[in-house]
Amino acid sequence: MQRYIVKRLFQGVLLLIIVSTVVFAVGRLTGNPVDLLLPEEASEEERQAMIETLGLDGPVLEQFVVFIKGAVQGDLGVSIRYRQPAVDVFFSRLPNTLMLMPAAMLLAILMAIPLGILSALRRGRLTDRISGTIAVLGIATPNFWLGILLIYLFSVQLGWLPSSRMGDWSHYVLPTITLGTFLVAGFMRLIRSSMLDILDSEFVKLARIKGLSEMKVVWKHCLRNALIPVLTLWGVFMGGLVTGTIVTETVFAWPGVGRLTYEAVIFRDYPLLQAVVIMDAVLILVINLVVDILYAYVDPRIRFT
Amino acid sequence: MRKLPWVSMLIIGGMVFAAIFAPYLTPYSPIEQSLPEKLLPPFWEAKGSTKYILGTDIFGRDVLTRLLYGARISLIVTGLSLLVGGGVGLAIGIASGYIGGRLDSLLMRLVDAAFTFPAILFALLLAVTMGQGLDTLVIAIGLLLWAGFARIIRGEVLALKQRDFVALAKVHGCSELRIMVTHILPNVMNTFMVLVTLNVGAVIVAEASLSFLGAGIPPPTPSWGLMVAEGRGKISSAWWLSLLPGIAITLVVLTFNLFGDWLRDRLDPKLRQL
Amino acid sequence: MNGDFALEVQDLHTHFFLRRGVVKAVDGVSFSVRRGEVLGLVGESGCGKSVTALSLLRLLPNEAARTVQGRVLLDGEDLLGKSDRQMRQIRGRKISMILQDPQTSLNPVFTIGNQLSEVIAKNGAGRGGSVMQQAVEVLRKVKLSAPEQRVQQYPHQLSGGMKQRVVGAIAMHRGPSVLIADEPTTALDVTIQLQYLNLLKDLQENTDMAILFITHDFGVVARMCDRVAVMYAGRIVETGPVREVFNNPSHPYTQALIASVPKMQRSAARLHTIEGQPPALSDLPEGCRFAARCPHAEARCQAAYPGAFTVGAEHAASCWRLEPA
Amino acid sequence: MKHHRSSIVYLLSLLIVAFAWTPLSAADQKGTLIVALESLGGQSMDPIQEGRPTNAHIQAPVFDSLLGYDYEKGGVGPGVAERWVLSDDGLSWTFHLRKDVKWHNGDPLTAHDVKFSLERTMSKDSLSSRRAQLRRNVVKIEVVDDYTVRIFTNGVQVHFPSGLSRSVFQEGQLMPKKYIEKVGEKEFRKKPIGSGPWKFVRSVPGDLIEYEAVDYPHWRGTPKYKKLLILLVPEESTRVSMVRTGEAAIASISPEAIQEAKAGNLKVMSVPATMQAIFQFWGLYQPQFKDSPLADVRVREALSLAINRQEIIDHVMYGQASWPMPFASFGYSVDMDAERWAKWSRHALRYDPIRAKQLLTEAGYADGFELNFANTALPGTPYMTQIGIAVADFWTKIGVKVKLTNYEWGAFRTLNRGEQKKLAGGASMFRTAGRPVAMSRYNVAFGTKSPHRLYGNADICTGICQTYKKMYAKQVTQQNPVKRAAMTDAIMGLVADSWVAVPILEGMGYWAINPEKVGAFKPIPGRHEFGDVFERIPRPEQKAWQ
Repeated sequence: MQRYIVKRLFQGVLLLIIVSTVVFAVGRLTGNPVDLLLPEEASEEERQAMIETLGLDGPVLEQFVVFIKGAVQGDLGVSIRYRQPAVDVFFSRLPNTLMLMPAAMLLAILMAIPLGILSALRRGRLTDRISGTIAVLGIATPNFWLGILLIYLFSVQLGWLPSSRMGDWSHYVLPTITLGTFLVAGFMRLIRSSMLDILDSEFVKLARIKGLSEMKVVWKHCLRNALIPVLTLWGVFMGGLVTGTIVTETVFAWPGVGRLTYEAVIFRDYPLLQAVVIMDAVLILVINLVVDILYAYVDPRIRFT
Repeated sequence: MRKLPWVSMLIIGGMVFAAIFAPYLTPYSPIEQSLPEKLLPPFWEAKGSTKYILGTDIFGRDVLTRLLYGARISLIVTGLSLLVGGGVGLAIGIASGYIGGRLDSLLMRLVDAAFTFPAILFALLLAVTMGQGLDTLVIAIGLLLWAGFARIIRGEVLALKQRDFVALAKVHGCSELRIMVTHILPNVMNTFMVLVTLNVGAVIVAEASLSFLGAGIPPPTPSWGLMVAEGRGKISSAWWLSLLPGIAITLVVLTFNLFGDWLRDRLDPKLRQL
Repeated sequence: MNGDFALEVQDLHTHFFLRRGVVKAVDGVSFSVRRGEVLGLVGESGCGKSVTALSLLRLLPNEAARTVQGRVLLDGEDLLGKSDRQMRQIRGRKISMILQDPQTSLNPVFTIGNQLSEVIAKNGAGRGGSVMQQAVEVLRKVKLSAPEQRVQQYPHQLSGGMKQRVVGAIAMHRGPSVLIADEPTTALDVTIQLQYLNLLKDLQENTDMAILFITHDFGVVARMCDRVAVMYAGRIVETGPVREVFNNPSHPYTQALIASVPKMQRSAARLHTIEGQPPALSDLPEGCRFAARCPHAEARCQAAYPGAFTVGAEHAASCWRLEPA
Repeated sequence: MKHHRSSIVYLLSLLIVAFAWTPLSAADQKGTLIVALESLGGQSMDPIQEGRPTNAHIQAPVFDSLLGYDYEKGGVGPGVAERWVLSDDGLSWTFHLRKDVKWHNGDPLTAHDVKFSLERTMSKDSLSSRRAQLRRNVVKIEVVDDYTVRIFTNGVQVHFPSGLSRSVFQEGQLMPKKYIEKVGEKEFRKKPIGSGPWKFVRSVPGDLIEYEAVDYPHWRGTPKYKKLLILLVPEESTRVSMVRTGEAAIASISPEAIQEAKAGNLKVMSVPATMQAIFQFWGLYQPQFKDSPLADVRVREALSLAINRQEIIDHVMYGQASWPMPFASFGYSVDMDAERWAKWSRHALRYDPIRAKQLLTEAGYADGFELNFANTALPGTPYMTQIGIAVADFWTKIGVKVKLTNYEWGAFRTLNRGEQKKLAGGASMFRTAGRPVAMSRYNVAFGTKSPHRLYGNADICTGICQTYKKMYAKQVTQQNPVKRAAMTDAIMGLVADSWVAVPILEGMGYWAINPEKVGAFKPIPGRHEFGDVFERIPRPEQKAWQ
């Protein structure tokens, strides 16, 4: 297990190097943050002056060396737009996203597990069809569209919930639904289909032959196995979740990392972009590592090989 | 097995029909403006007329016409990006799975990296770097897809590799490339097709999301995602602008998913966990 | 009725109702097993053996499968009339089963001990030390090496043979009247097969547990069983004491099956194979179901299904050729 | 960890300040004014760290500027300096300061602060957008007395002062010398103080900035609200929703959202003449375009005549835009004959497709030609894309085969660097911001070393390029206002007749306002941003909307 974690960590570092090199390269292909910091009337002279002030005047390779040197020491540069250390900017926004993501995940898990199990148990019946339709609808509805519709319906028309920004619990409702919907749908389908496989499996038969109660068969013998594919595909869901936060945070003016990511791209804030991508990658790696450990806990076949 | 998904096939057929014959189905151009006739509601609303059945947009263009042509754009974008992303994924999956060894571990690390890196960010970066356009969009969405394809195809190939016919082909002295192309490829095509149909929805949503973030198909080309994005600020004054294309997206994605489910059950039931 | 029968199955019909038609997997099966007796149920794969077994336990795989007719008397009580709750009380305690594939019949995510403890707990805890100690005892009984470690282990850490012993232990722990063993050795190595069969025999000794032993292998039948029932296309075609049936197979299908068993003594001899395919269970012929493959088929074979004709003590077969003149 | 500790210290000190310091008399200041904006820029409160117009939103409440606004007409007016005078030799400007201005910590604002501020703006660390220009133009800054500053310029700089008003640029923002020297740059950035009518309270990156009104009469106007909250809400539909639900009182919007806002019973305010949308032709002086259709001035004029500007104003801009003046000029522009140009543009910029076709035929392009058109929208005016689409459509209607490419602004800006390869020989959308002095904007477009250099570059400069160069050099050093105006008019005529940079319409800044949350107020003409307006906004009970 320890060797496994060390191996994963090593792979993670490798991934980080790949990711940061790619970001560094792609970010610099065209577009210059200076152009976006200056008004359109600015002359070439002003432009040069600002390039020097921001330290963007050296050759790209030199900048890369500077970047890597800093990165190793945990310094990812100063955000061009915010004039603050990029890592600080990232961490000032991170808690806000970390409030939203688990809420969405919790919603997804709380809804997906019972629904997925129910529809697998009631395969082909009305319950199954209704929850299946909801699931596909959840996947099919673009979440920015859903967000806009929710705001219009629940804030503007009904006035029940605030339309945006952070605040008390009521501010969490709409963004959580918007962000969580596709997860609910994805999880649910996954749990349903793996439940179907498991319900047909020999060990469930044996559990029934033992004379165990249906509750015990479903919640003990099936659920844990049904969660395995969810964990396997966790990486894919994480990607979707990050995408989801970019869109959701934009729609709901949520001051989180997703919105920050979008800004960093649009404003070519290289240091911030690098920081955000690298920190995002670290975050995803850490979460994936936790999931892997969880996975090993759930599935002993992984743990002991 | 399950009966044919008639409703899905009908809707998909209708979409393809609309995409191909859009110019014959409507007297209007999707791009040409008629500013004085802007923002007319659909015909059943008080101020609507049957001239523009689903109303007009902010430039006075017929919404129905743009929806029809939008189907064309959606299909082109979807088709091309699945071809590019799926194709690359297929090639990498086969090479990685069949050749194995170092190449396999290298390619699979790349796949891991792709999953670590939020693909939409890449797409955004690309759109911002290369400028908006069909080519950018196709590459961006392709980047979003390949890793998933590669991983699943690879798994499939690993299983195929053990099968007798591959050994037989080797005995007959087929080259590795030939085995990959003539023996492995046809055998993963079912899986590939299922993956393609299951991803159509994801691609359409991705296109729409990128358009929403201002990195999709550039205006004035009608794309459903762009139409939603353009109309999103007008829900209470002109609901038809964003609601109709939104419904179109949802409907088509729903349909493709149902069709994909059916196809998967037909061709490759073991993919059920996708 | 003979009170000695642990299990009596009468005219059992289990059908699958599918879109393309009704598949009559079990179509009028009757047999009985005495206490302490081993009945072999033999037939080609797909003839309905496993469905029969699952019908007895009321664990048919999905909703399309239904037992539509018949009686299953376990110690004289009809299982088909029981509620789901009552069935749960009966399963494991009075009737139990060993599944075919040891690789998949244990839950991969729980330890052996954990899975054993479920049946131990059902038996009422508090007898003879802690649950885990009991589990170790149980494993020792099935002659599993190092049982103390095994209880801590997960299924994937055990070999197929060990797993099947665990499954056997689970199935038999509560001392059921009837144990169904559905091809328990098919998935095992040849060397281990024999050990396992001997183990089953040993465990049965001194108990009056009846075993319904399902297999496609006449060789195993000869070793294990007291009586045998031969099944073909959803029906029993011949029943009788093992020796009787072996020496005097009366149904052409039985004859063909026995002929196809390789015999050590005659290793050089050509093995017989049965030409053709069994009929589709969704489209069964009016008459004898073996007629199409039968070397002795006559006109009446096509016309009507033969009744069971007695050919010896407790030995009967369904073939028109046996009709008393 | 360090981060945490410092924020705890910060919170504690905020608490202490809140308890220890109770306002003396602020009876007429209550409530919170909440404004939702699409961008807070870098959200830095240090004037030298912000080079974009967002400073006029978020820094303006806290900081005064050396020169201010003409609140009625727009353009430059008195600020902290009440009067400013050009010396007879034309080489220095003298600024006379108000004596009643004080910093938020109670110190008086003096000429030393002005000198300090300008030098800080010119310093190496400054990101101010015209830092380089200021360094080049300023020779010396002299404190004459506590309330008088003299600035010596490099040559005659007749438009020098306008750059020190937020109506043009932000270089005139005044910062507290003593305070910064005492607490240091870092602390100043965390807890900035200024001399404006609002005191800085806190800034949550990516979310909001909070201000508190000063409790004494302020020369710019004493705030009617106790607090000011500027929220960042990037998504426009969400901003409108917030104003409708009352979560915000005011939100910046684009013309597209006007209908939506009106549907929600909101007031829509249009700030006149904040920008001019234009199209311009790039690099036509380059030899390879000698025979291009666009090289023919008739073709360029035809393209202007093909555009129905009124239709774009009515339908793309929902009537909330006006007929343009000539290139880069506005009704409030100085040094020109506004009346004459208003008349000129009515006629010259008319919609006349017949004449357009005729001109094309004369030039030999009756069947049209291919035209590359780069469409883009500059920050703050997203509706430019739609104007561009409408323009392209009008061109298509007279037979021009328009190849429209849309560029995100950041991508577009790289196109006009270097050889301008992707733009040269084609047209693009652009804009000029609403500024009272047109000539500096002319030089951005036509100067040979300028970013756009539409007439020619340092190497190739013949014909109109040479003419322009000479005329411009004379205009900027002319001290006599009457002569200067005549020269300006001549340059404007030259540019107008060349049809290389052509106005489409005069745009406005748009705001959705919830009339139940704020009372009636007036914006500053030409300035979209509200940083100098917040203190003038009454509460709803003070002055109701009709």
